[in-house]
Amino acid sequence: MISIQEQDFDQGAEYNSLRANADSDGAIVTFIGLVRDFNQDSSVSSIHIEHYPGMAEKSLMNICLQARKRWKLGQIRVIHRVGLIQSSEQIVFVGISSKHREDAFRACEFIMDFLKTDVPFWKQEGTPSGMKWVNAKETDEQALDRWSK
Amino acid sequence: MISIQEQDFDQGAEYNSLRANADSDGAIVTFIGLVRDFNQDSSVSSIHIEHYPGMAEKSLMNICLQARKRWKLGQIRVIHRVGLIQSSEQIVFVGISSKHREDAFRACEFIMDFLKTDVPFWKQEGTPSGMKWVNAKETDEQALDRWSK
Amino acid sequence: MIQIRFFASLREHLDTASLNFEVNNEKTVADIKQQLVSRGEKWQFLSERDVLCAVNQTLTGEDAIVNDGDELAFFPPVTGG
Amino acid sequence: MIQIRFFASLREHLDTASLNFEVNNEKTVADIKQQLVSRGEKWQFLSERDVLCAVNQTLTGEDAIVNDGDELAFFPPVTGG
Repeated sequence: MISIQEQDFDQGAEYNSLRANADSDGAIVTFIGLVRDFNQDSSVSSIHIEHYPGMAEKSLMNICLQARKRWKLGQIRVIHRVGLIQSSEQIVFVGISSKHREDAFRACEFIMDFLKTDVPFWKQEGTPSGMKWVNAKETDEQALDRWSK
Repeated sequence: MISIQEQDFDQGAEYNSLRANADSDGAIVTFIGLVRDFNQDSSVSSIHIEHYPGMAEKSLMNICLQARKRWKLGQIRVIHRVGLIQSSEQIVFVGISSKHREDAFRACEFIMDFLKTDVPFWKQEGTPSGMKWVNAKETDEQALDRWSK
Repeated sequence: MIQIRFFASLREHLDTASLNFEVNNEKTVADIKQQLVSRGEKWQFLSERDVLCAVNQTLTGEDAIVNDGDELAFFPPVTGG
Repeated sequence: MIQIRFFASLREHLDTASLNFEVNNEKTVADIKQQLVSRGEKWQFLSERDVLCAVNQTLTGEDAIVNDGDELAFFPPVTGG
């Protein structure tokens, strides 16, 4: 259900695996995060992601369990890469199957929102002036507001 | 950008094509609708979808243009199948790339919500007692409320 | 002359996919629907059911004006996706 | 004895990934942080920056009690995804 890994993933294969186990689910939503060419006004050639082994898995599991409590979900699959990742490569995959599309959309976004604020990953960007730690964004904290209603 | 077709689609290939053109977009969201085994309390072995040629394409295009006005989007891809579709096969694909995940999630759900109420497709379900026209769901109309705020 | 098209369960019930219809000027969709309903029993279906209409492939209300050469369509609420 | 771990920019700045720390009972995270800060100049960083903490791999507030054998971690706001 959850993988933290250095190697890249195959989005199509992940989708096929979700679908093969989706049984009576009529909706599948996937989110993929990619390394952007430009971030915080400098040209980014690659990123490096560090994580807190053990805690990262544990907090991702916890977020998925919270999502299962809030919505009726079928399959949940989360992959987050760590280590060196080149520009325009894939970083993160979240895939959800559900009977109803609304539950799948909500859960997928919920997992991404909490992943962004609660799971111990830290990103450095490779810029022309060297590796730089990325600052946390206030907008990521603000995004959580929608889940407290 | 929009295809209405009898043949099945390859989700992974559609995703790869979106990604190849996503340039500086950091987020890709895909939605896939599948034929559910069970709907309206009867066992569904297959469905048949009829459409209004010309108008279906035109109204899908219009929905995508509305989405582009509301959010900053990169690529948009919509596929809807017509004709006979077997149980657990794919019906519809919506894929969106965007700089920010929130825009991609919103636009993908917006397109599905309006596709469900405004685009001239009609579904029949093959049940043990023959083909039956599917009734429109009130919940699909209600889903539109979230976009009028 | 306009073309009127019917889809899905409406087409099946009326046993008609399309017909040509003479319009004199300033007719609304509602006027035309009323004329169809007055054709006989099976056409009652048009006024009894929840029926959507489109003029030239755009959804409209029944107060829309239909002009010579237009394509008018009647169909049940849509159920795609 | 507890283990204290540091991650990302905090680990780099302190030049320390982990250290062992003697606790007598009823210490809070805040107490321990204060003791670290008093170690010298580079440790000021811990109190100047926005620093998150986790006890036994669960995010907590600084009022959390730390017991012998626990794993305590300090790190900057997370930036995954």
